[in-house]
Amino acid sequence: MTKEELKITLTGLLPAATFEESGQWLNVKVSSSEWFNSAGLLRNQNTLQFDFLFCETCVDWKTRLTMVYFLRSTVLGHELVVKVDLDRDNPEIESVASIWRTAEFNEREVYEMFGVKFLNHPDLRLLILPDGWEGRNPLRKDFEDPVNMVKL
Amino acid sequence: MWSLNEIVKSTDLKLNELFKPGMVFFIEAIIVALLAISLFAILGLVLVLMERKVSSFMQVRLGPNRVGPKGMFQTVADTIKLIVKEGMTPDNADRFLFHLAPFLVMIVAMILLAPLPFANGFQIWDINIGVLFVSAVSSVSVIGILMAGWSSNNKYSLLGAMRSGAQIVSYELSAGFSILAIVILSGSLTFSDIIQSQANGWWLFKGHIPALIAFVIFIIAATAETNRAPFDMAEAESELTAGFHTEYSGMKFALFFLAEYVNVFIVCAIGATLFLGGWMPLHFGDNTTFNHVMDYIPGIVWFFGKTFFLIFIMMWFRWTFPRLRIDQLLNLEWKYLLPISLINLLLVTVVAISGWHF
Amino acid sequence: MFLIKYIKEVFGAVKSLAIGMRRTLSYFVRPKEIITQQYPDERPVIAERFRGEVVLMHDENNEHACTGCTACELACPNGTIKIVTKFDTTPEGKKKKALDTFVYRLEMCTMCNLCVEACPTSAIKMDTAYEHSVFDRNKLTKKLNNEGSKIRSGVE
Amino acid sequence: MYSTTEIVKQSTAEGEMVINIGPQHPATHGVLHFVITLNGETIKKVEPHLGYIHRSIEKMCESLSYRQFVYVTSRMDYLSSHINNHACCLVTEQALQIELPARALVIRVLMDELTRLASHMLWWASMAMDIGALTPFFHAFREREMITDIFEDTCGTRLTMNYMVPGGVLMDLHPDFQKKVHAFINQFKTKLPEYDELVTDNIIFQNRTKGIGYLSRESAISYGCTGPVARASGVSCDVRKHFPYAIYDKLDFKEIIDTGCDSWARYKVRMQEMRQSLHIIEQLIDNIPEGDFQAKTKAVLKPPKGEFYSKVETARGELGVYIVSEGATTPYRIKFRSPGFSNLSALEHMAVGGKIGDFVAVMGSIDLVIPDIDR
Repeated sequence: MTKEELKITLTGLLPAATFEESGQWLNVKVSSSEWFNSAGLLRNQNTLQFDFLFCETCVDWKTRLTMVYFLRSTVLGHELVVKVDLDRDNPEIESVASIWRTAEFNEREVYEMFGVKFLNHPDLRLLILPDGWEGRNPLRKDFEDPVNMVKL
Repeated sequence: MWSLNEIVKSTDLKLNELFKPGMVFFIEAIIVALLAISLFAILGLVLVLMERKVSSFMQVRLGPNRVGPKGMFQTVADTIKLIVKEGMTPDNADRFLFHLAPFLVMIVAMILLAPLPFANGFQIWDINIGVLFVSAVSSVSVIGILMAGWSSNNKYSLLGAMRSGAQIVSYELSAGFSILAIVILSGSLTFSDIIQSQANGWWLFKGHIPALIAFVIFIIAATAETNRAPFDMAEAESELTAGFHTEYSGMKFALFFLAEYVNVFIVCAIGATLFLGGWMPLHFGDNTTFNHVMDYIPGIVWFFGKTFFLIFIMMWFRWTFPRLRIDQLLNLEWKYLLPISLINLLLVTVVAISGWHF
Repeated sequence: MFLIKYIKEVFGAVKSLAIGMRRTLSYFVRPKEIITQQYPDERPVIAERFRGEVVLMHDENNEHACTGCTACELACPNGTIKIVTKFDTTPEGKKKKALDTFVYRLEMCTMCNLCVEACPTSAIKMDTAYEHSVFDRNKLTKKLNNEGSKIRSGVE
Repeated sequence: MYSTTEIVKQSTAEGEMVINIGPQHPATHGVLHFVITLNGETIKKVEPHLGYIHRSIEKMCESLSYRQFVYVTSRMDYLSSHINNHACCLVTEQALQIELPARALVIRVLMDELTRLASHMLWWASMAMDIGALTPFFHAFREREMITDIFEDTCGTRLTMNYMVPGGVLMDLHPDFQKKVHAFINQFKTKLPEYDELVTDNIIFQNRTKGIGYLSRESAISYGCTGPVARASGVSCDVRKHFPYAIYDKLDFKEIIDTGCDSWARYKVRMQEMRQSLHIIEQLIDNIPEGDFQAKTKAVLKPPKGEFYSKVETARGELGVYIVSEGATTPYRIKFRSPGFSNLSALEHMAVGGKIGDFVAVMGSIDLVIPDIDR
């Protein structure tokens, strides 16, 4: 499906979502409360079939956090980017590990790097960082570590 | 021409002239022990170097070539390094068993040397149940391995030891059956008799296809019994790091290492004795000229030549094949080698009874 | 039927193993295939583009082409290069920025070639020296400009 | 990651034991740590603990300019450093809309495919070593050495190249390049059958890999597997075919797909891919167009505000580079979607129920490169 067709289909499915088409792909913005249900729709809807979550990450905008999900359909070949804005002080979002298994590891990485709490995640622990790093989120913009970070 | 047999006899006579019979036995025991230990030391040095050279040539590289001419003293240097190294004992290890295990493995290897005929009449103990003795004692070494694995207080060691136990117990069977094939053909359990029965040709050639099958099975079982690749489940470097001797260091590790090579030597020597005629030169039926020429090569050269040929085959296996998995290893024994060797034993019996062998 | 399959299986397995053993034996008996390079005796051939370390090129008059513009320092991703500048007085009596010390920290260098690309006067290049091991880390911090060297005339 | 006390505290059922594979272990090819729950020799649970060589490359890149951050990515998947660099250059070129000269494109594809060959060769060697055959390791390194020599001639380095720069490549090809590649192709074509004799046809190797580490098509997609791991499960996911970059759309090559879903299928896919890479190199090596090897670019690269994503097919799978640009000289946020990370997450699914020996075989077949996982 092209960007336009995708947009038409998605407007019907997700009435509350907002769209942006300037980039490479169609960007869909949904609220964090709707995200889990929308994800289920995107995955299972016959016309969409986004079965492949090929990248999941987070961006720190200093005032808010944005979760970015990159979806692809291995059957139909189209791609979509979903963005969810989160409160920076208390970021919480529903985990999608039950829909795409790859999200389990990616969400653990985002959890330790950005401090986003994933609700109903099967095993939300630190994956990469060693013990004692809970609450210190290295990829946030205000992270400071005078010992390990060398400023040039 | 000098022969080892005469040297032994004349020494015995000389000693009997000089000392009382009890003293003679004591002195002879010391001489034998010294000879056995020096054989062990030389074997360790030679076989380790041989293994490294064989592997390096198969792997398109040069191998050790810095210490001494062509790297000949590499193993000496390694031994010195291992002696100087600190021998560590892990916390919570069963210290008694931990220290005992390498010596047990070594002692078993030494006992196995007793009935081996190196040349005509050059044998420590020509026991009348030699073959039985060898197959009985060789399975004791697994106790040493189990001890090492258990006492190390290390899960890798334990897994390796358990694998080794299962493996040696099962491969004992087919090794026994293939040895039995030769016992049936020659009609004796004594090593010297078995060698004498091969005076007119080795059993490998005389015994037709059943002997050949028995030989192949023996080589496979021998490789498995000495825990060498592709059956090195007890060590399995990429799975269990070093298996049962993970926690050993310094000289105790060297003892395990040495015992492995000595065991290889012994099983190959047994194979050479049973199937290739031991020290008996290559004889072809009644071709007297040929047989006469062959007789000029001393028996000990024949013995070591054949043994080292078999050792080379085992090294060749090691540097060619990937490792089996533990269940495949047991499948191979119980589903393939055991049935085949049982049927083979039947064939051998038929051949022996009807006198079809030469 | 079962027996034929069984025997076939055994023979297939033995054959596949024999093929592999033939291959290793063929290498065993052909020592001329050995590819070992005995390094300290046998020096490896180093490609002329090999990036071993950064050098500041000096000519026979002990002159280099570095103007002290710090373009390399800015281009370096890990702070390997530090340019210390001074002010020279030209014959006309004008003050001019010039290189004082070219500090190069080999232990931090990743040989990415970005400094060489950035240099406007082609004063530095990558050299093929590769035996850098020393016993003291401080020895890896190098001063690249020779003692008493000065900028080649005409280089701006 | 756990501390040791926590590992001990983990409750295990009757007859089970916890064993640590790694961080230092011969089969993990680097510092990767698995906590494995065993029942006898059967694996009940696999838990990867990562981060032993985490350098936070994403954070580092936030303070490096668009020219500088390319070199860091060579250190991610060090076995396909050309391809990583390619991905980073692609995203910058896409943001700045730089048109590349034809020669640069061909050089890039040639280097990528040589890298893929070198990487697969190393994988083949280490997989055989994991299974227990040590000899193939040296045989594969003999041919790989020829490729690294080719790289050394042209790029000046052997492992971490930094040869591709935004706008093309750093230096022109070495005059001997074509000659040496031809020599390599000839040598490799005679040695590939030997590889098969030593490992592929070996009955022990086949038994060790067949039916081991089953990963169904659905699981492969759900776990986000890419590259040979997914293609061996029947997922068509070759970026070179589906989202062609450089000149891959003009080349003749096949996407290798196998439906075996086991370690053996993954092995076969990679062996076939080596032949396909060789085929691509043969097409291009005599047809390198003349011209510039680098497009004219500004000294300081300043992409416009926006988000950019580019993906390439590395030897391990799909590498994605996601850049958020604020119009500054450094990227605001950069994310590497590394193939190893997703492939690793499927390891537990594949290994549970097998033996320890199987675990090693599975780990070998998914071709882990630890810096690629940790980043």
